[in-house]
Amino acid sequence: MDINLMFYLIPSLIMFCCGVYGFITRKNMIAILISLELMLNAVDINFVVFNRFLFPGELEGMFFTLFAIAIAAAETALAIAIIINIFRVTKNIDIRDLNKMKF
Amino acid sequence: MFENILIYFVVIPVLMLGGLALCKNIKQIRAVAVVGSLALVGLSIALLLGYLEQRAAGATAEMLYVDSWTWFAPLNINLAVGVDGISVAMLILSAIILLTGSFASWKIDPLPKEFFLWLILLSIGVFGFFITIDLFTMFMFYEVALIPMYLLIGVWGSGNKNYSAMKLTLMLMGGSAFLMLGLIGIHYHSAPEGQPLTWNLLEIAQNNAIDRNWQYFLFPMTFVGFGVLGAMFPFHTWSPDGHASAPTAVSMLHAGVLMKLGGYGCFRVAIYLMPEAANELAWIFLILTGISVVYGAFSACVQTDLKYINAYSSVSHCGLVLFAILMLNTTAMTGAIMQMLSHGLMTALFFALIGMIYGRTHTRDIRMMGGLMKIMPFLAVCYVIAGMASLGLPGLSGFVAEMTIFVGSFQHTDMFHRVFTIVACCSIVITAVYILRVVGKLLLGPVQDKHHLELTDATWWERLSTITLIVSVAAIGCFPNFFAELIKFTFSENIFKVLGMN
Amino acid sequence: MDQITSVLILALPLCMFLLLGVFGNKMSHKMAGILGTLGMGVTLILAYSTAFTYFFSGSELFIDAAGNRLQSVVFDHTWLAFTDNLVIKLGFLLDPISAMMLVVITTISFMVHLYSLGYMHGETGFQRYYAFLSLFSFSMLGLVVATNIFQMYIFWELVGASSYLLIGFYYTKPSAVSASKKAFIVTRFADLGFLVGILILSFYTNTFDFVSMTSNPQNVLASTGGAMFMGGSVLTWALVLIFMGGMGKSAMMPLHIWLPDAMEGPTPVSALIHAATMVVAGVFLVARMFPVYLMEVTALEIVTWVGALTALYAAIVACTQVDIKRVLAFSTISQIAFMMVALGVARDTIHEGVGYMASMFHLFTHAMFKALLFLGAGALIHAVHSNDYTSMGGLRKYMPITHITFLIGCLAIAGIPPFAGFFSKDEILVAAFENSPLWGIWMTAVAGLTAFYMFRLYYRIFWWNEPDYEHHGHVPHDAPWTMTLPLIILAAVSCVAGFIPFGELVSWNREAYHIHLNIPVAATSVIVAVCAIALATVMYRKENSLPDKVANSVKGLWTAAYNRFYFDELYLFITHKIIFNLVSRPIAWFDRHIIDGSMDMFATLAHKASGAIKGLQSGNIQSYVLIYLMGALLIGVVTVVCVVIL
Amino acid sequence: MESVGSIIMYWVVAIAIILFSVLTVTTRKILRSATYLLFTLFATAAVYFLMDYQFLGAVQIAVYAGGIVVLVVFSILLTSKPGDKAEKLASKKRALGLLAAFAMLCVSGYALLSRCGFFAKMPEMEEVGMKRIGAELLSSGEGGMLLPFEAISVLLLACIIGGIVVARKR
Amino acid sequence: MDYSQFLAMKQEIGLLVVFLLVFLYDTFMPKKAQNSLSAITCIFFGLFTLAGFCPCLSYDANAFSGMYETSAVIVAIKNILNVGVLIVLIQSIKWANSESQIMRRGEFYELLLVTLFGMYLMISARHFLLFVIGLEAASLPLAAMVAFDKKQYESHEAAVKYILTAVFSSAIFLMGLSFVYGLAGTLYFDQLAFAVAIEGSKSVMLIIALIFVIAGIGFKLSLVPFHLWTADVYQGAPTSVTAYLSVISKGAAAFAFFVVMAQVFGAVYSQVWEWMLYALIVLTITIGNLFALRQRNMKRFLAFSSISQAGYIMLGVIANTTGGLGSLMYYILVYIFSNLAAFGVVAAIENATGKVSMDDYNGLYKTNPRLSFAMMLAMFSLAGIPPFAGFFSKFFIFTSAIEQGSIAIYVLVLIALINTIPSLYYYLLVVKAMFINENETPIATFKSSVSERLGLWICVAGIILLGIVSCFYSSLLELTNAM
Repeated sequence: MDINLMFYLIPSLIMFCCGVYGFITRKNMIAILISLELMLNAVDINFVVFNRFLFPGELEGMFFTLFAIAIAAAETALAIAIIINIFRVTKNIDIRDLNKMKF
Repeated sequence: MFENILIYFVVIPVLMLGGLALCKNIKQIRAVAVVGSLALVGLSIALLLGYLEQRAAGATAEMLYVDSWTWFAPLNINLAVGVDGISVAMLILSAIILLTGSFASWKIDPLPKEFFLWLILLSIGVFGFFITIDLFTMFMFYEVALIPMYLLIGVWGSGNKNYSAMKLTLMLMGGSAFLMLGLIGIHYHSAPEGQPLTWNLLEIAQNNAIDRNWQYFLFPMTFVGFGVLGAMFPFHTWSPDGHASAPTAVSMLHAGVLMKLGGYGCFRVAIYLMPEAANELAWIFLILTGISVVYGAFSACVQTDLKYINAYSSVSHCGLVLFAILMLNTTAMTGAIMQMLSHGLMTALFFALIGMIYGRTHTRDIRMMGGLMKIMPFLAVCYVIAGMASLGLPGLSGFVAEMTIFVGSFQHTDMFHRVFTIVACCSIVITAVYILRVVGKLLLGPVQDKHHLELTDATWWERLSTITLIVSVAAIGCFPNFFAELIKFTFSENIFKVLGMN
Repeated sequence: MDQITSVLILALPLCMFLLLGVFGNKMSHKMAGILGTLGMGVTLILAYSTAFTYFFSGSELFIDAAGNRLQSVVFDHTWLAFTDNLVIKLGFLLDPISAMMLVVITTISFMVHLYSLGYMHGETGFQRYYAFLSLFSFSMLGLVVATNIFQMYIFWELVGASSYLLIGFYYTKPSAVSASKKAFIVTRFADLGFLVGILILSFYTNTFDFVSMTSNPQNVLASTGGAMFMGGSVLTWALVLIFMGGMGKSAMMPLHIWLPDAMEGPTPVSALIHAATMVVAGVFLVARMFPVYLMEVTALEIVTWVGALTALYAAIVACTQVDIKRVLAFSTISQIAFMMVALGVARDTIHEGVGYMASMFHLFTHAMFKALLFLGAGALIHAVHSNDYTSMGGLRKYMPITHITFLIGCLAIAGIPPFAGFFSKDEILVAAFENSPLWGIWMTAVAGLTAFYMFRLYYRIFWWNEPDYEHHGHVPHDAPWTMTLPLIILAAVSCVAGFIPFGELVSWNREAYHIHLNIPVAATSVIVAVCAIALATVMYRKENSLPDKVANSVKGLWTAAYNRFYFDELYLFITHKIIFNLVSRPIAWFDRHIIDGSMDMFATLAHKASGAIKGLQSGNIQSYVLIYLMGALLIGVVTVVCVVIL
Repeated sequence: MESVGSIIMYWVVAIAIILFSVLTVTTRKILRSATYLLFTLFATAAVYFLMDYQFLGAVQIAVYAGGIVVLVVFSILLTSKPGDKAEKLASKKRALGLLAAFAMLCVSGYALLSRCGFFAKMPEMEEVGMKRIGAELLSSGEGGMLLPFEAISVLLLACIIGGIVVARKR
Repeated sequence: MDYSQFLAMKQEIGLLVVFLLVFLYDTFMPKKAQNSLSAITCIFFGLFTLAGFCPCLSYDANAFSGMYETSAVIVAIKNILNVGVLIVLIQSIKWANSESQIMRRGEFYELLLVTLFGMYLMISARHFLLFVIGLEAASLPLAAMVAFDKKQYESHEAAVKYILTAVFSSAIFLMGLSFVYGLAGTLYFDQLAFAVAIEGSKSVMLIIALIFVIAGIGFKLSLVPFHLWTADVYQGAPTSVTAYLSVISKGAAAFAFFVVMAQVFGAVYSQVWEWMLYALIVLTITIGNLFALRQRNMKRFLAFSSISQAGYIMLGVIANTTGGLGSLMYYILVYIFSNLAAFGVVAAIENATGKVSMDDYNGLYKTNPRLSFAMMLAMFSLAGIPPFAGFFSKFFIFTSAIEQGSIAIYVLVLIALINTIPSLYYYLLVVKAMFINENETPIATFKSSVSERLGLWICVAGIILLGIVSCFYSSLLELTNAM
């Protein structure tokens, strides 16, 4: 059996969907953040395998992933800062309690 | 730019706005309003004389005083102006009503300054609309005229004013939504392939390039768009509520002038530019307007609020305007324009009188009043005269307008049109019913409310306002041919084009 | 006949109206009255000279070599041009009937002006009264000299309006207000027919002009090209519709209901407008268009039927009324119906169109004696302060002049020779018999009824039983000279008018011809009238119970007639129940709730929708991203399905 | 035909990715979730190694696994008491989550599968050396990443400032 | 390495210079001099904005082998944004100098400038990596800015909502990008356009990738259904930040959106994304309006109004012509002035009294006529009432949308036009509150600060002049037509 491109894309897609699922179902904000990491990570895999399988002569996809990792790190840092901040105010990081503003 | 007399119809109100902004007290405000509107009346009369002079000198162009100044060059939007007999008539009407409206709001309270600011802004829209021949500027002025209504009714109105003001504004804006689409559509079909597109009415008419199928789409859009302001059934319901809640001068200006924008626009844009579709689709709107005419009159019969009665009567009369326009012949259209003039003046008179009566009795319910003839004879007599004009007494303006419409409409060779004309004719009886009902209940008979006995008759500014209007109504009624000829000359060319296609 | 005179005939009353209307309040009563009367007097003189000139000058303008009178358009100015041909002109058409009408109108009007000086003395609104009288005179004069049908329509409306104003003169009285309203609306309804008739006629003939229509009626017929509408030729439709206008103004059944109520106005007004002049406008209209009517016999037959039925109906009703003005009003209706019948039965082929002449003749004489009767009634009311004859009786002793003049009026209307009514009515009966015996007998019977109810009225007022006037505070007496003088003049005219050689002056084709009495017809009618008078004498000369017995013996008919055959109730039913409650109110309701409701519904819907989707904005970002993702996927899938798969 | 070793390697990695991803979002203990995330990230790094992008794999381990997860773990420790456990999910919420994930899976999966080009085998590739990476990263020519490199530095600076501002007490 | 290429990016570099100056001033100047930080920033930025109008910038250039592009149009777009930012800066002075913010204002300005830098990159980027970096730079610092109001719980909540949804949307966006990369093997716009044209509209992959890309940018534009974060974040964020979010961030995203759509996916316009946008526009305008109908909180209200405005903005994108871009630019320019006027009033009132409910505005005209007047102008302009600029921008964007000429577009414009009715309704509600409604305890008369007044005056001048003075629109259209 050959390992073709799809063999990598599908797991990455599943990873992405897990992220989606996690985002929608988890109630802990940090868990949501973790789900987001999964999603971003899945995208990274996509870029890399596309690059490797389809366009092996170039490095664009790989670089994209490289930058994406950096961005993800920045995002996470900022998000965690904000989450910690809200934890300071409410002593709680349950996403369901973030509904003071609605309708 | 400033050598064209027409531009002053916008410049003077703008100056008035500036003057008002500087005013300190009510006296100054009144002075600005009266001087400005007098200047406008003078200007319109000067325009009329100049226009007649040019015509007498053999000017045969469709429009005179034509001028065009570039505004948005990339879209070929110009500030194009020009007048024909119809616009001249409308300008005179607007100026007179603005003047009388200023008198009628002599004691407006609170915030007189703001009131006049908005009123003048409204009049900028009105005057601008009548002088331009560029679709874009026309539409712009049209909307300028609409929006001050909201605040004028909302702040200075009475009764259920919030609801009415909102309803009026939203419905009229709804109409202008269709209108805007129609106008843009016309623009994109204004010239044959390869030639530059234009917004200029005259050029579009000359190009006559709007494809027939597009006309079927754009004609209803524009007609309905303007028709809403012309109180066409079933889009008329803003009118009773709006008028009922509006302060006197606003009712006057709105019913007297603003509703005419609708009829004027229907003619100037919808029919003038898309005669083929007008010819084919007229029957649909004839039915609607025919309904308006009778339906408005019947509705007016059972109302108890004076303003509602008059508003429904306006629905009926304005319906007649659109009805006649759709007949697509010179006589009926002349009648339509005369009806616009006539209705504008007499309905302004009505609203002025209603306002004055309301200002004294603090009620508009005819069941609460009676025998006012004894208490305020001047106002009552004026009311009777207005009523007589409204029900078409010869010698006053209503008669000549209606007769011109009926005779013109009946000249249509199609049986359907003639039968509908007869239906519309029926309105004269119903009109008599509701007018006499009001006169009987309100003015005649014994005095209903003892407190009313202490009320006073009209003050000098009220007299001035009403007498001006009555004289104008009588002038049209007694010398109709002058106005008819003024208007007719314009039509003969255009209509020829329309009928030539049949 | 110069233009200035003719213009003045119209302009003088108009100026009086404007003068009195605008500055009346600044004048004293006396001043206003005298001014108005003077104005009318001058008009009277001008009109008389005009008529005299027309009939007797022999000028070639007015009479051709063959002795036929001509229609002369004195002036004709464009007032409003609809199209090149359809032009409303304001003009002055002089021909036999308009000249005659000028005389009638100015005479009666002047009498009434004069009479009112006394009758209206001290009333509030005296100036207004004279202003309205002048307006009416102006309009009526304008109507009769109209050169085209639209001019006639214009003045037709104006007389309607002035009638409205005068009926409602006592505007604080609710009954007067409603009467005036009724009069206006009913006639307005009729005018709708008139207007539509004009529209139809002008659509085919492409002219409004009377002269061109009546001088060549065949052209009118030809221009319709035999077009039909709902089973009738369009010309019939047009003529019947125009006649409908006449029915309204002339109070023909079923549009007569306004006239009895119109008696709410001051009595001189009733004499002027609702007896002598305005109400005959319908007759005048048909007469004016008569050559055209001759083209469509159907239309004339309708005229006849309407006239005959109205004549009978009004005569029967008149027998039962107690209000003297109402009796006179019904008698007026009946007499106008006579004129209508006369026109209806007239044919160019029969007896030189005698009916036309008879109609005009009766119009003339009727105007005189009916005005006389009304003014007499006014004097009575003035004296007794009541309209009911039950509060009168035995007045012959107190008011001799009124008595004599009233008696003359009664004799004239009853058709007793040598009074005016005899001659004109005789001609009508002749014309009716010429057309068909049915109409002859019918109209003779009505003539008998006329004599009966008039003398019933006469006896009840001047004989019968005398109530206790002393007890009521004052004794009735004759009126001042301003009021009696017109009575005397009119009585004199009523005596002699019958001897005017009317046929010489007026005929349908303006050819002069001699009237000769048709002895059998005349004899019959006189016998019938005398019998009727005798019956009335028996029943009403002295107070007795006979009338009640008679009334009880035909109770149903009596009650019905007393209630005017319930026409008013019918109208009330139609206007209030049907028009107001079944049409107007539903329409108003529909407008408020359906049309307006649907506009409001949009707003409500928008708010409802806004409330319905507010759950989307739940504040929970997990549902936000769910919607985000599902929305994106949905759009993507739909696009895929549409673009790729379809 | 590839070497059996790489096939086995692939399956191990693939199953790890899927398994740990699922576990990450289903486990009820937040700290475990972070741990599973770490494993997922390691598996991802393994994918990069399989793709012969050693540098990227290293970055993945260093930054992602080493940096981010540590950050996450710290914040977990900061915000939750030990033994904290997520309560059981409401079935409705889970259904919605599953629905969304499944829809995403179906749509994207269909999109991917609809491309036959994506069934390509792994071609040969010369090794991507550090030198080439460095050169291309800082080149301004075609495929060069100099500008993004500079730009992201601004981004990172901003995020630092933002983080500080947010985290600062007052 | 060719650093000379950076010289093509004069505006970006200028912006970074301003950023650095502010940064250094904030960090190293003594406490005393700090008082003038706001003014200094405004002055620096004002100078920078002025410099942006220097004609020497209006050249077409391509740097980093097509990764970065600048042209007269792009410069104009950036200038439009600059003007907006300048107004925001001026309006925010009062807030930034308030007691609770004074120690953070330096960071506020720095973050703001960086986000602007990100937007520059989004607009100028011709490579998706750069684009993504720009996108993130434009949204991540914003999250920190949203959280600026430390005393307000809502601020934190808004920040969390913003950052989580932002990251989610960028994940979706990146997913889409990865698909695009898989299809084309490149991230350069020009090469992508080529690849997309070859790929054609029948590709499922492309369509799905496209919707993910649209969703990612649509998030920034708050198109429905990607808008749900908007109201909450707008409400929670400090008013100046909300103003920035609703105007600048949205405007920049709109330009970027136009560029991406037209340049990358232009080949599948009529088959694919015209219809996607069609649906999005209808949804955005309608749902935005429906939500706005019932809002009583001014900031939430403006949020929904800005959502429906985004729908109108998209009409310029769907036109997909140079005229469309011109109208879009003009629309955003006008929108900046109108919306900032509204936010300026809201902020002034909030700073003075802390009130943000529409009910608190009742009777405002009696006590603060000028503020009410400015607010009224803003509302009229947003509603598209002549003679204010909003009317013109709406008219022109409709006109350019219709230029394409299909009946479907007419219907779309009709729907948009009909939607102006409810929008007029809610804008009038505000006017009604201020002018008509009675209130026993209206907001007391207060004197707004010089900066607030200056900001409002600029906005009012813009509202009145931008429309009537035709040269703005004409010159923009000339610029884009020359493209």
